[in-house]
Amino acid sequence: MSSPLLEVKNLTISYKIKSKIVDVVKDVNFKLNKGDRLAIVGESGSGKTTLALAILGLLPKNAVVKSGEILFNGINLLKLTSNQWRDIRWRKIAMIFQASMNGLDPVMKIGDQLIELYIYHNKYSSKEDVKEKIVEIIKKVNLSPTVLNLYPHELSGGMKQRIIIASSLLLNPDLLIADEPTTALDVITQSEILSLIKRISEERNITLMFITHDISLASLLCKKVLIMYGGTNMEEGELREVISNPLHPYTKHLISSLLEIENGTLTQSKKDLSTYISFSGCPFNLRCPYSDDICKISYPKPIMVNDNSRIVRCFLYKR
Amino acid sequence: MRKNRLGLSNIAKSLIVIIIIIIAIIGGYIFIKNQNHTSPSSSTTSLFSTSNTTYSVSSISSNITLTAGFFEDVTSLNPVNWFTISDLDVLQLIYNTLVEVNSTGLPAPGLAQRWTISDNGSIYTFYLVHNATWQDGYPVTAQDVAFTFEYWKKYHFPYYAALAALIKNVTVINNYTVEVQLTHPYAGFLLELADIGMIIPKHIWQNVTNPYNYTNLIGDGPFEFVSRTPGVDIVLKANPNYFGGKPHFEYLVIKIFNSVDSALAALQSGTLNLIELPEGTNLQPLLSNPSIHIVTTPSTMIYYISMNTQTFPFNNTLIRQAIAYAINKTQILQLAFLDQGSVANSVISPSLQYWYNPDVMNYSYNTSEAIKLLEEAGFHLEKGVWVNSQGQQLSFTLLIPNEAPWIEIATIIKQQLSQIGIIVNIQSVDPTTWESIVIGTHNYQMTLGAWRLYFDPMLFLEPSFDSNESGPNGLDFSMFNNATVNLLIQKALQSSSLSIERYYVYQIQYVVSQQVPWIMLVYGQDIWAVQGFTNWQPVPRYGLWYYTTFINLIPSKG
Amino acid sequence: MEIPKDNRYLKIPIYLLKSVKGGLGFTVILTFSILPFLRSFIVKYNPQTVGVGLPNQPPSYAHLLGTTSLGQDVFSQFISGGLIPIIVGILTGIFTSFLVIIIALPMGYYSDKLSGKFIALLTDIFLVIPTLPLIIILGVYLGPSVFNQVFVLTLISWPFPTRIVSSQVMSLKERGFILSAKACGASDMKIMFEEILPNVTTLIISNTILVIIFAILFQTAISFLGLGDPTQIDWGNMLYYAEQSGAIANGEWWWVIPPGIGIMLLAFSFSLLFLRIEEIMRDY
Amino acid sequence: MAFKGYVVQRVLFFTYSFIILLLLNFLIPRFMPGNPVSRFVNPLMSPQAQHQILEQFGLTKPIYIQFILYVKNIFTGNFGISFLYYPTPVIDLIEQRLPWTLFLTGTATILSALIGIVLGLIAAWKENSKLDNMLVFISMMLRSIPTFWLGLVLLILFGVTLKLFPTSGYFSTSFIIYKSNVIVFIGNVLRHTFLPLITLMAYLIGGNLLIMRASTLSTLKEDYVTMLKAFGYNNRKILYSHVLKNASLPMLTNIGIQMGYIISGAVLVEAVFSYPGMGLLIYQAVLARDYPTLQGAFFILTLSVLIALLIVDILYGILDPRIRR
Repeated sequence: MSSPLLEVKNLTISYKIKSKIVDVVKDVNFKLNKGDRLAIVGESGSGKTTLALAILGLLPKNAVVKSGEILFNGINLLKLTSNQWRDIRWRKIAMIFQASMNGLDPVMKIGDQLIELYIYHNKYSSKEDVKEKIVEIIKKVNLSPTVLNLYPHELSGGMKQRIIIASSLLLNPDLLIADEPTTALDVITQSEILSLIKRISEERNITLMFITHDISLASLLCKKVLIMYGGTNMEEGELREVISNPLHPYTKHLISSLLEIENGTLTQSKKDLSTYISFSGCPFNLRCPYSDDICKISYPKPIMVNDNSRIVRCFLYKR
Repeated sequence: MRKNRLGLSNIAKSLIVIIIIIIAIIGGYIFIKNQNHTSPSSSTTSLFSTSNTTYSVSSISSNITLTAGFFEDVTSLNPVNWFTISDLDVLQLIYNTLVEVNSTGLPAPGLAQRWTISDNGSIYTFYLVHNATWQDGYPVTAQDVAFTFEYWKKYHFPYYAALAALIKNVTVINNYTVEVQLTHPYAGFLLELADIGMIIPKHIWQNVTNPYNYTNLIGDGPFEFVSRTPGVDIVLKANPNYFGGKPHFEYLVIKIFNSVDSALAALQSGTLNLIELPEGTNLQPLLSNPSIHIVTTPSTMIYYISMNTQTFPFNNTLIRQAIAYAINKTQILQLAFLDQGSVANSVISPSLQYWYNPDVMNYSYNTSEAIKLLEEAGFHLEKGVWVNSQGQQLSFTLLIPNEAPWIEIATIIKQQLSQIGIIVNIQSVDPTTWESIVIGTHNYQMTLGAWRLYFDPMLFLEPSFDSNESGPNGLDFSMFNNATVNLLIQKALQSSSLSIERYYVYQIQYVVSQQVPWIMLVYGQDIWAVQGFTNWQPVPRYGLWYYTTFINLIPSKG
Repeated sequence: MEIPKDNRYLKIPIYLLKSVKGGLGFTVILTFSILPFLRSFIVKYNPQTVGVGLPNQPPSYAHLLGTTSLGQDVFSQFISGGLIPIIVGILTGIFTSFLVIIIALPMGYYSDKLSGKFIALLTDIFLVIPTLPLIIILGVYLGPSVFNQVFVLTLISWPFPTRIVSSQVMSLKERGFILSAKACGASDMKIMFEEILPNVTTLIISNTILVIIFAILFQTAISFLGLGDPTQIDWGNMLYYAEQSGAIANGEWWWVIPPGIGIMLLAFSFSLLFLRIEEIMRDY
Repeated sequence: MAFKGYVVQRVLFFTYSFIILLLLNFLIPRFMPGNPVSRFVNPLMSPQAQHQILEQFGLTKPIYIQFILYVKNIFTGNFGISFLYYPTPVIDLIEQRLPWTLFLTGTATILSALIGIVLGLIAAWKENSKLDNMLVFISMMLRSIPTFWLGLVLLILFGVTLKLFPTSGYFSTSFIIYKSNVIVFIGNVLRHTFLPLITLMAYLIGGNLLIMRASTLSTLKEDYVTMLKAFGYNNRKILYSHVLKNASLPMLTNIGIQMGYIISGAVLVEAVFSYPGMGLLIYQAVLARDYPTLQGAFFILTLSVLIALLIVDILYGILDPRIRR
């Protein structure tokens, strides 16, 4: 096996909020091989979006990377200069945001924005070639080329998301991060977008990192899953296995609530955020039915189980 | 690079294009307008011709400009339908009057080289100079004089009603002799003509249908009208054919200044040659500038307090006298006028030497006299306030225009009167409102004012103190009603010689000073700043602003 | 449904004073409002008394800021001159915010109805009228007095904050808690004044401060044009007298500079308060 | 199309405002105390003479006839004859003054907008840096300085003491008399315009900078800015190609709203620098109760503000495709 495309090692990121420092991502570890499709599942506030932003170097000003590294093709992304980023962002790593609906400049035509993007990264291409290429890609995402002459506000949310997907294909990236790409879309559009992402990543052999709060959506796209809670990776493994045999109490909770069809989502009031993160023990221990004394004191370490195919972060599994 | 195709460049480009368009349009417009300006009239050809005067400087006079300053722009430049004193000041440089005044303020030859007066004082015969011409080449003749006099009678021009009523008929004896018969003897006739009697050319005005807004200014004076930009400037050009001599400069530009400050700044920067500054201007910085000359000339300006003599408390002569004693005029002169002027007593200014009566009541500062008079008037002090037996307090409102020097003077008066327990409230309004109250309705208690007197004192005494003039819009705004003064005014207006008129004018001054409808404060002084020119001869009332000054002024060397 | 009550404005005074900006601004304003009353302890000259010194004298030990053309003490005038701008500014601010409440709430709340549109139209028209010419006309018409200045300035300054507040009201009325209050049958009046008003109060306060700054600057401008009450001592009047007597061309800086600095300090102090309130709105 | 509807709506607003202003414009001057003759009074002016002048001015006619004449005059583009500069037609006065005021205010508005936009953008991008704090401090200072006082100080410093710039007027008088070439003339005009322009701009730059800074800060929080960063664009590119355009839009509206205010600033500046523009004309017309000039000038001034507003609105419509409400 070759070296992984993306490797996140011991990554801890904290935010400074009103002179308090809060760890949002804590000691996250995972690997992503070329061609893999990994789902990162977790409820809101679990640090998954921060993780994605960190990979693209887009952390907000009040965020601090405390420790760890993000290796992309062996390069530590956390140490890049802004010039070096230019070669990575969108050329190597593209991202579809949760808020991609608002991700387009409202006062510029779609076509112009795509042309601008392409020319920025390929300085010496002729305009005709670029147009041709863009029309081709627009067709690929099932849109009519006439949208190129429209402004973002004239498109529906789904159409805008398709434009973003198209733009991510424009430069043939190695890694595509899709952060909740279907939130705020209706169910039909949702499945269309997901199947589009799936089709494209298969066709072009793009490595995919799919971030969602909905494990059922993850199952449509991905083979592997990483469950996040409280800023860290709780469980990792083949998606099928994880669903059929959840090891971590949180995963069990997630799956059971899914089965009970409680809306498919777990909402947690944001007010709890600080309570569990400032806590030195296991972040899940307050809600964990198996909570023990040790869970309140020390932070669990990831443990390989089931012939190293699964990684779990829980004191229930020792050795 | 295509990179810059979008974003910044779009906005920036469009904005820059807009700026350029705006600047270009406006700039182009201004320039074209200015180009039109620069070719004043058909007489441009004479612009570079050397004049025929004997001074050696005349050879360079063709491109010398005298820039003068006015604080009040002219309103209506029309020799018969003018409105303001500024108008008159400019018009008198373009149009001659039959009679002028000499440096003592008495009649002197003008367009008429001499005149005779019949024994009863009602027939005047004028003998005109023979070499006067209109600026379009026609000679000035007796026809023009007769035409002008009849023109005043024919139309209702604001300032000529009195003259029109006075003139009975006009006879042309020959081309250069004209005889005027008055309805009654009036010695002031000549002086009135010297003030406002500008003669207009018959050949032009006889065809005019609406003389009220006719703007063609062909005159016979030392200057020709070139252009006028309202609020900015008036440009006049020397008349090379003027019978009294040609000025030693080519153009006279009158710039309009909005404040003393901007005029002083222009003086200091050397772009202004001649201006009259108001009394109370701090002259120290100008005096230290070697190129600026300060010339003070006697002025006919009088500054006074007027009181409404029909209402409490000023319907009592004793109160008016008491106030007159309680005001320290010397302090007012020192502070508000910076000693530029002199303390006043009579209503006629001493610069009208012939008419001024020095022996009038002199209310020199004397608070004990003031207190005595107040007590005599039935007032007594009660907790520091003067109260009379009916319980009325001696406090009143001093209404002033919100301009210099009124606010300063009012502040001083308020302070002086408060020292003897008289309470003054100052109310200041804008000048037009002030005039509509004081002159329009006379609905005030006390106010401050100033007049610039004409050569004929009756032009001022009659409207100001004759009780016939105390109605709405009348100028007897102190509502002064005194039978003696009324009678004296009637006599003065019928006098057949200047000395008889002077007798009555002396009497009027005395009675008015005794009755004090006005408390005379200060006689003004004309302060002129001159730079770049020498050789001036002041004239009373006009100071340096008289056509003779402009004939005499010589550009200084360097 | 949760009803958000925005009560931050109640704490504004505390937050204001607790910060450097707010404290500094407040101190300067307070100083200029108190100084006129303490004047007699600081200088022996009455600001209006003429001839306490020779006219047009530069600063000296006896007259710290020299004298005017009437021989009045400039320093004494300077420390007395801040009160009227402050009074006019604050009164204008108060009256304007009343007007804003009365006009902007219905204007935003009924923005879809004809009445709301009509008020909006009127507001826009007032925005278009050139301000100063109108001030001059009204100033001449009403005559000079502090109250008239407040009246004129209020008349001029209400449209701008009204527009800002009404657009905020427009966005608020679509929010859930307003819709639910409506569904509960609350009257329009009740919704406007009990639900919406508390949520725009902070915005109104910050705009009021802007109006105060505007009023202070324009009050001095009115005085400078000679349309003020010349018997009052204020900084604008000082500049008016200075200009009338040629102090500027004669370089009498001691008479021209201090009033301008005073106005600037005052307006700047209110700007500091404004800045602080903006911070409070953002952070708390 | 939506844009067309937007334009129609703006034009409608324009028309309503126009009609209301027409009425106000007639009524306001006539409420002022005093009449145009008051200013002319001197010892020769008898009540009869005053009446004669009023008659010449057409003020002895009943008020409704005056109103009909006024409306007729407005629609024939003739505002009557000035009382103050009798018998100059008001339209000539306006023709003389308006270009200068437009030149001064137009240049000041556009230049200060450009400077405000660039500096505001930079300040916001470097939020809380030393540069940002300094720019904010300076612009707050500029906004706190009374315009006319700044004018006076500049006048003392550069006009009177250093004599670098002329102290009054829009060009030297000599140009009225002697011909000169275009470049010298333009140079002279620019020298005369410099101080008033700087004074007027000082205030505007302060406000524009603060507004631009605020609007840039809120634009920077928009999602598409993050997206543009993810696209790999460098800061310059993001700032100048995208943020600038989006953040300038509120500025544009603001300039429209400020228009009436800018004209006011111009009145003070004109008064200080004796720059005979529309502002001074109005000021003098008010003091002299010159109704026709006052009405004409006020009308034209308001009309130009309305037109500027219309241009700004339509420009906004062009620049911002979202406009349709």
